[in-house]
Amino acid sequence: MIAKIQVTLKKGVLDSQGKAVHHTLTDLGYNEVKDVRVGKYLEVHFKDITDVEAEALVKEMCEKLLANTVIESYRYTLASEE
Amino acid sequence: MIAKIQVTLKKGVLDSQGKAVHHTLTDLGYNEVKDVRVGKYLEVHFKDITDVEAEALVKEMCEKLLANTVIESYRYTLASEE
Amino acid sequence: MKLSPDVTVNVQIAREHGLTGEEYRRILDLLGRIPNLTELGIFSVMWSEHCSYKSSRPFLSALPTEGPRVIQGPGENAGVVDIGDGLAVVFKIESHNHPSFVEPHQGAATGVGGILRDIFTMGARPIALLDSLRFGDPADPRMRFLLNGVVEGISNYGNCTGVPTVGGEIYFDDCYNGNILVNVFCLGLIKADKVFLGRASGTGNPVIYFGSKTGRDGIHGASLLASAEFDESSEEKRPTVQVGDPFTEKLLIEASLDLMKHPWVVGIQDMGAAGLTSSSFEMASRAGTGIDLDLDQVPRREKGMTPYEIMLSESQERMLVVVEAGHEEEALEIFRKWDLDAAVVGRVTEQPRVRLIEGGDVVADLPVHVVVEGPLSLKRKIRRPNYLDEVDHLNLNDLPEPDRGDAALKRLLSSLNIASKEWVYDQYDHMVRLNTLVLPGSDAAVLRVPGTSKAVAISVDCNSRYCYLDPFNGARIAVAESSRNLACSGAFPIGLTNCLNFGNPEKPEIMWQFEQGVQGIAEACKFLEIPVVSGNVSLYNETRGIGIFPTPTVAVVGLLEDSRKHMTQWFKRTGDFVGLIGLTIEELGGSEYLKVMFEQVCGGVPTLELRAERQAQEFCRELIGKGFIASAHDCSEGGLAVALAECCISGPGQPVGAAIELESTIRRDAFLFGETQSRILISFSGERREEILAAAERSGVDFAVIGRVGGEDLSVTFNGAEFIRTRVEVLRNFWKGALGEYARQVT
Amino acid sequence: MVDSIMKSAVVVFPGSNCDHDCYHILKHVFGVETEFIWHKEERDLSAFNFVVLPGGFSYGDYLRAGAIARFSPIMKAVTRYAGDGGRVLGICNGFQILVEAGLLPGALLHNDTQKFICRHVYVKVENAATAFTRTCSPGAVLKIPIAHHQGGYYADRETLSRLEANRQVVFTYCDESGRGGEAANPNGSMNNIAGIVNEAGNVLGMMPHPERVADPLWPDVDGQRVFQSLIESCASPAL
Ligand SMILES: Nc1ncnc2c1ncn2[C@@H]1O[C@H](COP(=O)(O)OP(=O)(O)O)[C@@H](O)[C@H]1O
Ligand SMILES: [Mg+2]
Repeated sequence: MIAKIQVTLKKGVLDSQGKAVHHTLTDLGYNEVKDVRVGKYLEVHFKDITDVEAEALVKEMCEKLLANTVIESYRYTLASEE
Repeated sequence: MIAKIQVTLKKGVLDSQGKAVHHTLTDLGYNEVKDVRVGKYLEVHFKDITDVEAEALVKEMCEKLLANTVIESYRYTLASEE
Repeated sequence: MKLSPDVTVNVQIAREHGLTGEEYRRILDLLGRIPNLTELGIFSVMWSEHCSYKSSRPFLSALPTEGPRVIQGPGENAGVVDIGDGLAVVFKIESHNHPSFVEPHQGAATGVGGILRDIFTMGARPIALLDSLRFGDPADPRMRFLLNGVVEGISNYGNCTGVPTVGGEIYFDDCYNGNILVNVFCLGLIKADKVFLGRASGTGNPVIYFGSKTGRDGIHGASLLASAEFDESSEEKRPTVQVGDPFTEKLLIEASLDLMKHPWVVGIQDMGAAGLTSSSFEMASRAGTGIDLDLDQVPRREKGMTPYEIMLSESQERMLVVVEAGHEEEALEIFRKWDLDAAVVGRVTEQPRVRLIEGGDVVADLPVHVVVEGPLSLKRKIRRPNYLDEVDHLNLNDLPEPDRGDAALKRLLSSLNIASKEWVYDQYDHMVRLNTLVLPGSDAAVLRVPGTSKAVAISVDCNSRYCYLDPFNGARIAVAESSRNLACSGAFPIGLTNCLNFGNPEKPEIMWQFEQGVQGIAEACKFLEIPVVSGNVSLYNETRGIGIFPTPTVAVVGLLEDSRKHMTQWFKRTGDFVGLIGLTIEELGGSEYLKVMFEQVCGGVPTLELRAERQAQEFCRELIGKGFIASAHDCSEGGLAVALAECCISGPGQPVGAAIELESTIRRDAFLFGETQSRILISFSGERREEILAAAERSGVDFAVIGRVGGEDLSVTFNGAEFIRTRVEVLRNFWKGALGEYARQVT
Repeated sequence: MVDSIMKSAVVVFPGSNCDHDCYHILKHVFGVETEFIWHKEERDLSAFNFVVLPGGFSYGDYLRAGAIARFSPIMKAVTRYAGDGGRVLGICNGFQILVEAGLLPGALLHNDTQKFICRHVYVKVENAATAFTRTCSPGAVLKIPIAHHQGGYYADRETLSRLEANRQVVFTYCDESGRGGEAANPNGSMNNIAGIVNEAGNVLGMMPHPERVADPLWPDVDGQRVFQSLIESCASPAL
């Protein structure tokens, strides 16, 4: 089982990295770009556990450690190991 | 149109951040965790362009700037703006 | 309730903004009408404790603020002190306590950003940062998280802006469990005749905004009011923490310093707490003018921001500058060079009012003096707290006197309050800009003054346990210790800045502590002739009725005329003699020894006699100036034994031992672990011995030669009996790794 | 000191913060005529004897250290200059920019400690026959500070063996007595690599900061070796 977790800054929180990357893309001529957001991507691989267990664990781990919930929000999907 | 891009370290490149997070999770008692990988998650929002255009652009931007292909690989999905 | 200017303001809304009923009535009186919501928001921030100093101001007048070198005392963004050669130093310390508790990384980072802006706003190039940190019970896992986050935040922001973090202090005590302290000091260098002030002078001059765009960061009143509105759109709850962007700050520093090379810059001001509100009102107030602000021109990050939100936003990395009319384009050109957002957002007006204009309509119109000088100083009640009667005695006879001191010494060296802070300062770039002559790890940081033969020394200090037991004497000790740390580096003090961290000022006991603390700083500063040139007050450091120990942190800045004559604390050569300046008194009150070995916080605070203090410092400086000595280290937490150990183990090379022989009639643990003030350990070669003894005789200080440097052990015999003998390698291991090991543990 | 015709350029990116330090050492310690070049300038660098990319946090190290700076207009000129054989010294962030720009092989990963590290370390001169080390004795141990968050050198196995075969590894982390290995590796760099040179030998990247130990005001001046070598090899290119 793998949890694929996306951690992003909450709306309204200054995303200075996103701003810098957007700026650079524009300088490189990508004028089609409207906005860029930069966050974290985590893969947590589990030893054999059920979906239900994984679900609960991932949530807890995100709240506790993986995301800084004061300024970040997280989303995740569960998938079975390729 | 949004491109959701995941940039991760290639296999074989030491993911010290993932290792550290794994270590911490184990210390916190999450013994079910087998491995952790940490990468980047980017959202690039486009002004109105087609899927095909977006596809080409995103690939180019990843190769050029968003990923360092010496050490990183990238994956992306395209979605329409919510 | 809707968050828009057409809400009719009433006393209830005023209360929700933190204003009292009486203050609201005063606003109505002074204004002669009901303010609209935007105006109320402006009052709420400008009349807050943070901006108006309404509780503390009456007491602060006790501080001596003048001296022959003082160019600018309290009242501007930072103090300015002349150091000769046409140069001056600009410095200040500021707190970011509460935000750091909520989000340690960003809280501490934005604290660094704020203090940097206070310095370069005056036209100075920031050249040094120091951080004074307080955390709660180390056993609480959240403290480890906070420690890591705060240090990372400072590291990230300071390093990225290219300003070295050259020193600081860290203490742990349960009293900070609910309120950690993050105080950051910054010092900048400036031409003495090129000090810029935050003045909006010259009717018709343009007011230019530059830096980051304005977002909805940290709008406190709004978050109070807004919950109803935001909830119904079921949007993510907007965080009120501000997020810093050190990269933009770096550009801001360079752009501001570029800008201020031009003669057409009239006045400049950073947007600190209360952002655009405080900067515009303060600039107008200092110049006796007014400002028309066109809110449509303000660069924004988010759509649909109201005037209220624009004025109260605490987005970081923003500045306001007034230039002479006709030079707008030149100014904007500089900001373009540095890729900063910038716009002409207003004009200086003759009428002393700030008027906000949106879509051509005036949406707020307030007389400057009503907003800035309106808040009445509060006459807070004062009462001596009862706890003092419980904690003030300590009977040494109740404490068993140990036969040997090795165990206590090891425990003290690995106490987080005494252990090496290397884990922290290794994360700070403390060398960038090539000025740091004495890196972190000695009593004071020493920085050369580029282009001259001078150096400045800086130390930040406060033992809040002393201040809890006796705020007056605790504060005196803070000043004395900080200044003593400078003396040990060879510098003489030229100015002080303070950050007064206290509990809830509405409690008379807290205000008593506050008054005593300020008086203590005042007395020591007067005696040691150190002017107070800037400072910051942080009140309400209290959670669920439990306040922190009074923590009046002081940072003293010193000068060395000859930068080559700087001194460090560690022993240099085998065979050198070890000498002790200052008398030791039989006392253990408030000591780290008492806390670590007996879990007690009580007793009278260590003796500080200011005359002896001054003598000890002058003597130490004299010896350094003459090149007589090889090291100087003051005795602070852990007393003489810890100071000796630090002399052996804190140097950059291999540790070196020492053999010490003491004779005294007082208890050996009090002699070795007591924290009597005004003591300095020095080392010197045999050739200098007679000269030093003669000099001591002449100056009337207490001085004794107590041992020699050398060997692999630190050994101390007391009245002929061995009290301590441990390999310095072992001592070093206890001392060096403790903090890092603590910080790296997970639970 | 050198004769006054020696000229060097220090490139300033937004966020560079060791630019003044490099300038100070070159100009005031070595007497090299030194000029800051703003990154937006697209100018010809051929008049300079060498070019320095200084340390700092160009573009805040956002995305990856050096990733954005390498697109600065000046980097076209730097690439051309290096291609024509001009000597380029990249220190810390400068090294990161050089690898991102592909002027040096490999990449720099986050320190394995996950922390920024600022402290004195020792490096061993693995190749004393380069333009940047020719005044060092082979195997010399230099005391030079590091100050970075992203300094773990990485290259795939093939690149690594090519680097070693061509003697492109110039500095490795070691202890005071010159021993390498885990214990002396501050950041997880492969094979303790602290600095490398390109195949042609005219572009050097190193994580340690030689400019921080080059002013005689301080007791440590090992960093002078790097600048001295560079200056001498520009004055008389043949070894
Ligand atoms: N938070 C910190 N940041 C940077 N340096 C620190 C910090 N805490 C302590 N240090 C440094 O560690 C050394 C020892 O600090 P400390 O024990 O507080 O000294 P002292 O007792 O002489 O005031 C000093 O050089 C100090 O600057
Ligand atoms: Mg001290």
